[in-house]
Amino acid sequence: MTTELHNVRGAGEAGAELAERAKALLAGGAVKAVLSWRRDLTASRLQPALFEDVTELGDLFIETEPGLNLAVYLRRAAVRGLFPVSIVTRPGDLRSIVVLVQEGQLKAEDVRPLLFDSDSSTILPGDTLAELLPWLRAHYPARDFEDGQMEAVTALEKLTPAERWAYWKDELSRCIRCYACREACPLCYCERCIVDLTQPPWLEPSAHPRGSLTWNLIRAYHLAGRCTLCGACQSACPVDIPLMVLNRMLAHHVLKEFDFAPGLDPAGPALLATWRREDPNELFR
Amino acid sequence: MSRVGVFLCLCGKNIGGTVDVTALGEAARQMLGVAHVEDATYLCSHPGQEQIREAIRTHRLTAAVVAACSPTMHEATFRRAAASVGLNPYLVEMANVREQCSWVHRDVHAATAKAIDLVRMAAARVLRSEPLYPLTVPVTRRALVIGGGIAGMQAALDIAANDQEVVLVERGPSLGGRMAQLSETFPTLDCSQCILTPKTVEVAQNEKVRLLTCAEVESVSGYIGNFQVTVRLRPRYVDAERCTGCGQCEADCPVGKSGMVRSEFEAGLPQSHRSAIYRLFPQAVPNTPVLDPETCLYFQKGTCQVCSRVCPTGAINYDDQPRTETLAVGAIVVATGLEPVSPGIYGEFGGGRYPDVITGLQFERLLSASGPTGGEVRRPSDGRVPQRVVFVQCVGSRDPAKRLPHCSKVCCMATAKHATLYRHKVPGGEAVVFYTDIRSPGKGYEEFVRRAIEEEGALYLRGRVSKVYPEGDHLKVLGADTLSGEPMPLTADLVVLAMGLVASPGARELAQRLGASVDEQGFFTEAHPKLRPLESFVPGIFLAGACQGPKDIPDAVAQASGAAAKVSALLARSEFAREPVIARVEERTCTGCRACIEACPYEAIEEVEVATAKGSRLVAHVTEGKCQGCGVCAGVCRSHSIDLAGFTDQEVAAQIAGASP
Amino acid sequence: MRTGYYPGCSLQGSAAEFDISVRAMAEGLGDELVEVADWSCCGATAAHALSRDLGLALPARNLALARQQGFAEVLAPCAACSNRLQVTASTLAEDARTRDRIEDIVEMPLGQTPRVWNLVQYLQAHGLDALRERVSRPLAGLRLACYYGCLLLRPEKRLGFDDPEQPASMEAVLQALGAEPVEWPLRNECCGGGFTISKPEAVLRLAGALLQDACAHGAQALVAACPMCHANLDMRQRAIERALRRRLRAPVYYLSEVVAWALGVPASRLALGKHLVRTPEPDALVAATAGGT
Amino acid sequence: MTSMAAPAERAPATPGTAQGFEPRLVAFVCTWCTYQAADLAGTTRLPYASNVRIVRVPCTGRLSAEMLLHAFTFGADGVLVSGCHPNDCHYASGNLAARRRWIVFARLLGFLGIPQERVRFAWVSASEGRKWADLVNAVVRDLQEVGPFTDYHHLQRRTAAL
Repeated sequence: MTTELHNVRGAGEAGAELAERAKALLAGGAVKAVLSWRRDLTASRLQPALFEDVTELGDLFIETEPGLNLAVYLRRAAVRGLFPVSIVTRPGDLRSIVVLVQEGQLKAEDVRPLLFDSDSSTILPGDTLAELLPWLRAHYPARDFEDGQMEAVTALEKLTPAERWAYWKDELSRCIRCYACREACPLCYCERCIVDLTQPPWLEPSAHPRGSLTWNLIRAYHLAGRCTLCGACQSACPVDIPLMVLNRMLAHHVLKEFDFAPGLDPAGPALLATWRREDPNELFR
Repeated sequence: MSRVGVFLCLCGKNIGGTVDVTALGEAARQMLGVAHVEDATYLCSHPGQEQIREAIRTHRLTAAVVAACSPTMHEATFRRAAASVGLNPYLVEMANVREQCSWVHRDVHAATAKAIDLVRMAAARVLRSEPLYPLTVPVTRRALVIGGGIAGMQAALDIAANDQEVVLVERGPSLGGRMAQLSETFPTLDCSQCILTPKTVEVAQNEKVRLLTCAEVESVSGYIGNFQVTVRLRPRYVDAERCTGCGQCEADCPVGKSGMVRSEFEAGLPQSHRSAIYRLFPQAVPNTPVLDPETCLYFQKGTCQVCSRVCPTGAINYDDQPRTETLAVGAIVVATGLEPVSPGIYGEFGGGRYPDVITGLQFERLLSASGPTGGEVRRPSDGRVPQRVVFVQCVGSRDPAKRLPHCSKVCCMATAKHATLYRHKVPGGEAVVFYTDIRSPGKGYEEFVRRAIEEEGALYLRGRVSKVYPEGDHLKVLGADTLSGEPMPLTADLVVLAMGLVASPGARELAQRLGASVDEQGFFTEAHPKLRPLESFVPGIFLAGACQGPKDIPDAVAQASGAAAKVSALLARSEFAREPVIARVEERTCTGCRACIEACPYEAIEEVEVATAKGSRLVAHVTEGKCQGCGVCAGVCRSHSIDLAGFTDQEVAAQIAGASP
Repeated sequence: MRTGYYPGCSLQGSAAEFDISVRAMAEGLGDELVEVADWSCCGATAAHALSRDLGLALPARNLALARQQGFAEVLAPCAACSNRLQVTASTLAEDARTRDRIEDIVEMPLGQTPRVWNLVQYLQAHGLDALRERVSRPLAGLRLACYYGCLLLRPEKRLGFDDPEQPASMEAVLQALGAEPVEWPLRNECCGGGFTISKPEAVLRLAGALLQDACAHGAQALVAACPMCHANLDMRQRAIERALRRRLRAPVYYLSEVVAWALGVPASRLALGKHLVRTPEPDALVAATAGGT
Repeated sequence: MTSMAAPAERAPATPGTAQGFEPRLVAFVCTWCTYQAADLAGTTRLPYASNVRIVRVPCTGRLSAEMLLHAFTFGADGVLVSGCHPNDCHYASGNLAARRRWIVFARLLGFLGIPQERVRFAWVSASEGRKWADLVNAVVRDLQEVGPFTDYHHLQRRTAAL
């Protein structure tokens, strides 16, 4: 059964190991199910799948490209019913799980994550947050801003406000307010999203550019100090709005100005709910 | 449907002179929900208020906007007027068209235009307002005072004087605190014990005061008017009921005879020692000795038991156990006091290694008639009477490098007192004082210092000492006189360090249990540095004495009486009313992300479990008693599931929208 | 073990014997010192007084070089150099904005800067027990006065390996070598270093007090770990003797010299002869005392 | 009703000012410090630009980003947030919590190309009536420089170009 796994996309040998690790957890009864991807020959891309039966694990694949973050399913009743579950993650995904724990949306013991690191294309040892956090902390946030990743941000920052405004006006004018970005984000878990609040109507619901501007602005703001740059929102966007440029810009400044990086400490503070006396004061006259 | 009445005040010419009130009235009539508009020369006057009451009655108004002065000025006035005719006071909104309009703009057109906007904003807002009712919180009419020093005793006695119950919790075995260790007190030089003892006796005898010694606050829950406090009582091993305080146990204890345990009360002076079963000092209240298992031969080696053999009443009980007691109180006074910084952190003065370099508190004990030397100033090392004593001030004060940047306030006076008393006791002796600045504000204080310099002949040198080290059987003191700019190396027989003062040990932990905050030196933070110096951030928890910052005796006593007055005011009624401006949670949409819990400066929000269709989930819950109505929680809530009564999203949004025509 | 080595200017000039003995000592410890290629001035003692950024940028360049060249640890024997390098490293570590600014100035990434050691820290890191084991010529019976000076210990917040007011780290090293460190109060008092050119008479007074105090407490020689201190105590000792009208002739060893000696490094590999006060091989001193002279 | 048609008095307009343009400024201020400062400016009769409309809240920490955007949506050309100085907050630390939020929010607005002149932050204590008056004048002058926020107000007129 594992032989089939050798053609796992991008994962190479890691795929076999992953299946074994998942199998061990499932067979050993440590988890009731495994959240991963399944190759569906009829579909163009891998499909998210919940494996409850060891024998099905043969179809288990790793999506190595950034995209769907499986952590988004952890708030589904169907999945919660099967806690503890194992979940296959990339670093950004795993960090979003840490944030979920930190924000009381998930108990650490309910998930046994398996972490795939595409840089080394290996499955890291350990299947609990406690075991995996040291590795995350050793590589992040540094990796978030490695060469190249900040290019789009710095390029925009070099422009004049007017030019930036024109750029975003154009980009955001494509938004059709489908909220796919929200649905794809494991951290957009509000029972009632602010955009659905009608009294007062803080955000204009209609898809005119101003409404879309405020929506995208607030979406990014509500993820400040929380977004772990998994990329799910952008890959879910049907009109290719470069949401990650916003997210990464904020992540970068949050790190620079508050020395804060999310998703590395399940017991850590929430950026916007806390403060330090030495926070920068330049903005205020 | 809502009927808003708009009342326009001309305030004589103050408003009417700059704002075209007629135009304002016409504009107001057009505004959404406005059913009635009228103006008056002085709305705040009695006829003016009557006008408002009348209009509310006759026009059946459901809300009112008063365009007049600042709400800081007359909001209460107009709300009272409305309430008197049955309109909920929180449905009266003011438009500040005087301080923030007519007085700051000269152009009538511009001022009028702005006034119109301000009235529209107020009207829009009040349409979204809901009636609010003052919160009443029940009050447990009993107070807890933590700390049995002079401040704690004063607070307890003053509260008791108002016929209110007090529980006084003292960590040590008896009352008195730091003041009990002092020899004389500045500037009058009256004996500390002599003025303290009557107070301790008064506390012990006051039937409104319940005294718990060897007791520490273990946990605190609840909020203003309704605290539950768990107190842990350490075993005393002596039955207070049976003990007659004869002191036989203390006298016969072999540990005492061996002299191997230094006395904490004597500030650890080498000349001093105590028994394993002891009283801090002869006049201690309560007078029952306490047995210290750490040093007791029976507890350490299983032998001895001398004390129980010699005790005429069989009061010794080696099986005494720790116990806890939970108290219900309505208010808490923190009076945990201070302690001197340890000289250990000052290597340049020997870091406590040189026997003849002692602290000010140790010098107090050398001066004290009840001290180990019977009040004679003798060197710890060889018992000789020092002929030259060098006093070094600001050791552990005004020293940012040691993270002790604060002025300890009392040391200048204490040092002047030490120099004076030393000169009294050793007439031929030289007293040299190295000071940074002499700070002597206070009645008779400056005069006292001057006397020390001019009459007692203490030599005051402005400068810090860089090093002290033994040289033969003397001490070399490397000082400097910064006024002459000369180094001042001196030889001394005794060096006395005026150690800086920080909060007493455990203050930080206690603050955490209380939900209060402390600064870097462990001193409790007051609710407002100028206007609320007696209150902590936590409603119902007050501060007395040196726990809030270094204080001398009169200041500590004054603050204690002030705190007691506040406590008595709180406990005077069985319940108290407060502004209903507090946060409230919409449980349906709260996701329990904890942001508001982290953001609340008052720890007023906690997680509670609520039942849902799918079972149960955790949501935020506001404790009314603790909430101060800042709204920081509402500011961080992404789903806007927590809102602030009186400043709701709806009201603010309406007000913002109202700003545009 | 392979440690980066930052000699600095003094060790290439007036304190050449310090450089020589440090290299010999490291060899004796079985450690390889590799000089940081293209090292430049550390900025001591003037730069930080002129401009904060200059005072940080000069050491920062050397830290960046050391990092590029793959050193995790760097030994800077000169107290002034190691002081500037350590102050800079810790400043940049805790202040991201300053670091960005300095990175722009030196046009090199700073990132995780290497750990910088002065001579005492280096020996501590090496482990005093390890040192004790390697001692082949214990300095038994030798009474030495350790002199710390200022730059070695301060600012405490940045260096913090010993209490500047009651230092004991050098004594610990000497004990490991079997010597008898004397406790003398002035061991951390000023030697007048900064005035050596501008106000030599101050140096004579201050350094003079030090030498007398050390001798008064029974020291046969002093031990220093800073080129400036050494210059004031050794080079100026004749002038001091004249000023005090008193014969001192107190040898002043570099810490590295006594350690190297104890490790069995032959005298030929130490340049004790470069000292201005005649400085015998340590065992000669021991013999002298044993001989009761 | 054309409430904004009227000119407002202020220090002589800076050169290059869009002639006759009277910006709308919505100021969110805290009850304890800045609102009192505005009152003080009144009691001391300090004239300043009449373009400002004050929304009073207990603490700057009460404000949410949505509120600031709401002001723009309802025609403001600029927004001003002001409260107690960092260590003077009536609620201990509400303004410090707010400070973080506004730093992040301002970053975002700036990155989207909204000129910083349109969203301003200041600490004004109850005793700083003069500072309040000067602040409002300065902010209004800057807003006249950058002109009306039609960019934003008219956005919704343009239908999405998909």
